[in-house]
Amino acid sequence: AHWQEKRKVSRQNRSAGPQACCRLQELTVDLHYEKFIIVPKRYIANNCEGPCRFPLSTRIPDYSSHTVLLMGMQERGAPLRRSPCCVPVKYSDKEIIRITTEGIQVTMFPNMVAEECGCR
Amino acid sequence: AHWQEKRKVSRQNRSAGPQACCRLQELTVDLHYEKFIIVPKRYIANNCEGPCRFPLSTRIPDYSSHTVLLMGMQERGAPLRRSPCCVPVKYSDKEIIRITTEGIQVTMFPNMVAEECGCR
Amino acid sequence: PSHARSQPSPSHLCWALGEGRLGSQARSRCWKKDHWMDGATMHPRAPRLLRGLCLWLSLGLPGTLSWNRSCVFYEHPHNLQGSMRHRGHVLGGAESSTILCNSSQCCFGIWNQSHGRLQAVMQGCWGSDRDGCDSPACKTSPIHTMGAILQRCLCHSDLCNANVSWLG
Amino acid sequence: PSHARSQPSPSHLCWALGEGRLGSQARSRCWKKDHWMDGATMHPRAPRLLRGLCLWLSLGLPGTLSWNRSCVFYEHPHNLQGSMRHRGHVLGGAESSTILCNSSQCCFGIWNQSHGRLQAVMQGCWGSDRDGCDSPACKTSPIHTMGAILQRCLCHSDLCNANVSWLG
Repeated sequence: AHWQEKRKVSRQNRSAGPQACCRLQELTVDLHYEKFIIVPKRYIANNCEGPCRFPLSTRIPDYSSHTVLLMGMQERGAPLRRSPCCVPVKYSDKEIIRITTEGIQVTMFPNMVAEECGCR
Repeated sequence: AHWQEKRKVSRQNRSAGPQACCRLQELTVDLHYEKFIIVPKRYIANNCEGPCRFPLSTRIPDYSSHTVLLMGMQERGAPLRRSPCCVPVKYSDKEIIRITTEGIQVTMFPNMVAEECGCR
Repeated sequence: PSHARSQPSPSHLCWALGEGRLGSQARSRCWKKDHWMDGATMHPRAPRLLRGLCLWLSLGLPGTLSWNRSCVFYEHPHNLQGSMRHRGHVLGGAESSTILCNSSQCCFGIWNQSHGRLQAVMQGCWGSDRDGCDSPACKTSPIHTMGAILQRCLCHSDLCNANVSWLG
Repeated sequence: PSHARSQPSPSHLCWALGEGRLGSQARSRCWKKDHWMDGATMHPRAPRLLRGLCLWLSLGLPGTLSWNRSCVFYEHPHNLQGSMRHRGHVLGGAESSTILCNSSQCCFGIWNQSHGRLQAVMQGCWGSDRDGCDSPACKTSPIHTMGAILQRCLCHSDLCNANVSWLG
């Protein structure tokens, strides 16, 4: 296939077992299909993966009171239509060289790389 | 059961069908089980519900480049260990009267009510 | 004007004036207060006065009007951190007084229950109408915590938090 | 000191000095540069000089050192918005020059391919080593977009982006 995908447990999390809790995982995104991006062809965008459930791990400092209350409802058997989910709560930017109708453009794209995860 | 749970489609979204896209839904959280909260006994905390998939609805203005790229990977058949998820991206605070070892305390609790949703 | 001669009831007047001049939001505001104005003796030049009052109300002047929800205000001087005083305008400086709510129509009360007696801990305006403020009367529910029994209620009629009307 | 008399190879020296004085981060930084220093003829008082160099390096002085990755720097004067100049220190003021990278060891190049010929559009330092900068040589891959064929590469040896070494 044209797309390639590489996953590695990032260095700081390698000690823990897989899927122990919500955390940042290395994920390379292929930009071949983004026809207006010239450089890079791929980059490490990361993803947040793992379960959100009690007891909340100290590895996930970023959860809100709202999340804790939703999880409490679940614990007591109240069905939630949308369970707390492990998502990026902090992103970083990425410099991209792309082509536009005006020519070639160097642009800092916001929110390209997941940097921190949390249960929301 | 001791817990009660009420769900209503919030007023601004009542026109759309259920689960059409990621959006804010009214959800009442029972605080009976939070033994240190005196008032209120329940409050409207809301939740974000609905699918995150292409085409991204204009109803969800809050999605990041990262989310769009993850969704692009899924479209092309690349398996994601964690798919984009509909989560609160903005919260509001809530005033709570609670009891502590020092007595009764009026506290503004942060991130108690989901106010806006997004795909992350 | 015609409605001044026909002497309509103040509630209709306020409603008509509100509808013509200030739109639906103002109208509903006037409408809610009807029961209060019905009890007042009306002077012949009441319509003009009322128009002014409706306008004044509709402009949302700060909570110094008796149309706001009135609640009993009390905060036990000991063992209390923070205050709910900012949720309204406290009338008088006595320890127990009246507060005119500025952000809701909801009163709350918290009492300490010991040896069958209730002692007020906090009374005032609750900040939201949407936290289970369904009853006009103060029907309490108990909470057993930190070695004490506390009774608390939310209610939505004037001074409904003065006393417990139904002990839960 | 003992290591000055035994004349160890500069790489070991740098390593030992780094370990003793500047901790693991400094050590790995010195370690990376060994191949560069091995080629130099060492003077008897080299250890002291080296210690100074290691320190200087380890303090992370701005990109004015030849240990930094050198890339060809060129930006086509037309049809270009923004610049990659901030990713390093450009030597000389000519249109095509050398840039010493300040945040990576990676060069990039973009060429416009028309009628079998390549014309440089942009060359310089890429900001990250982790965006597929795997090859020491500039092996391009084409992108067909906006009616043009562009060839682009990332590579990680000095001046590797001067020319295309393998046309994709």
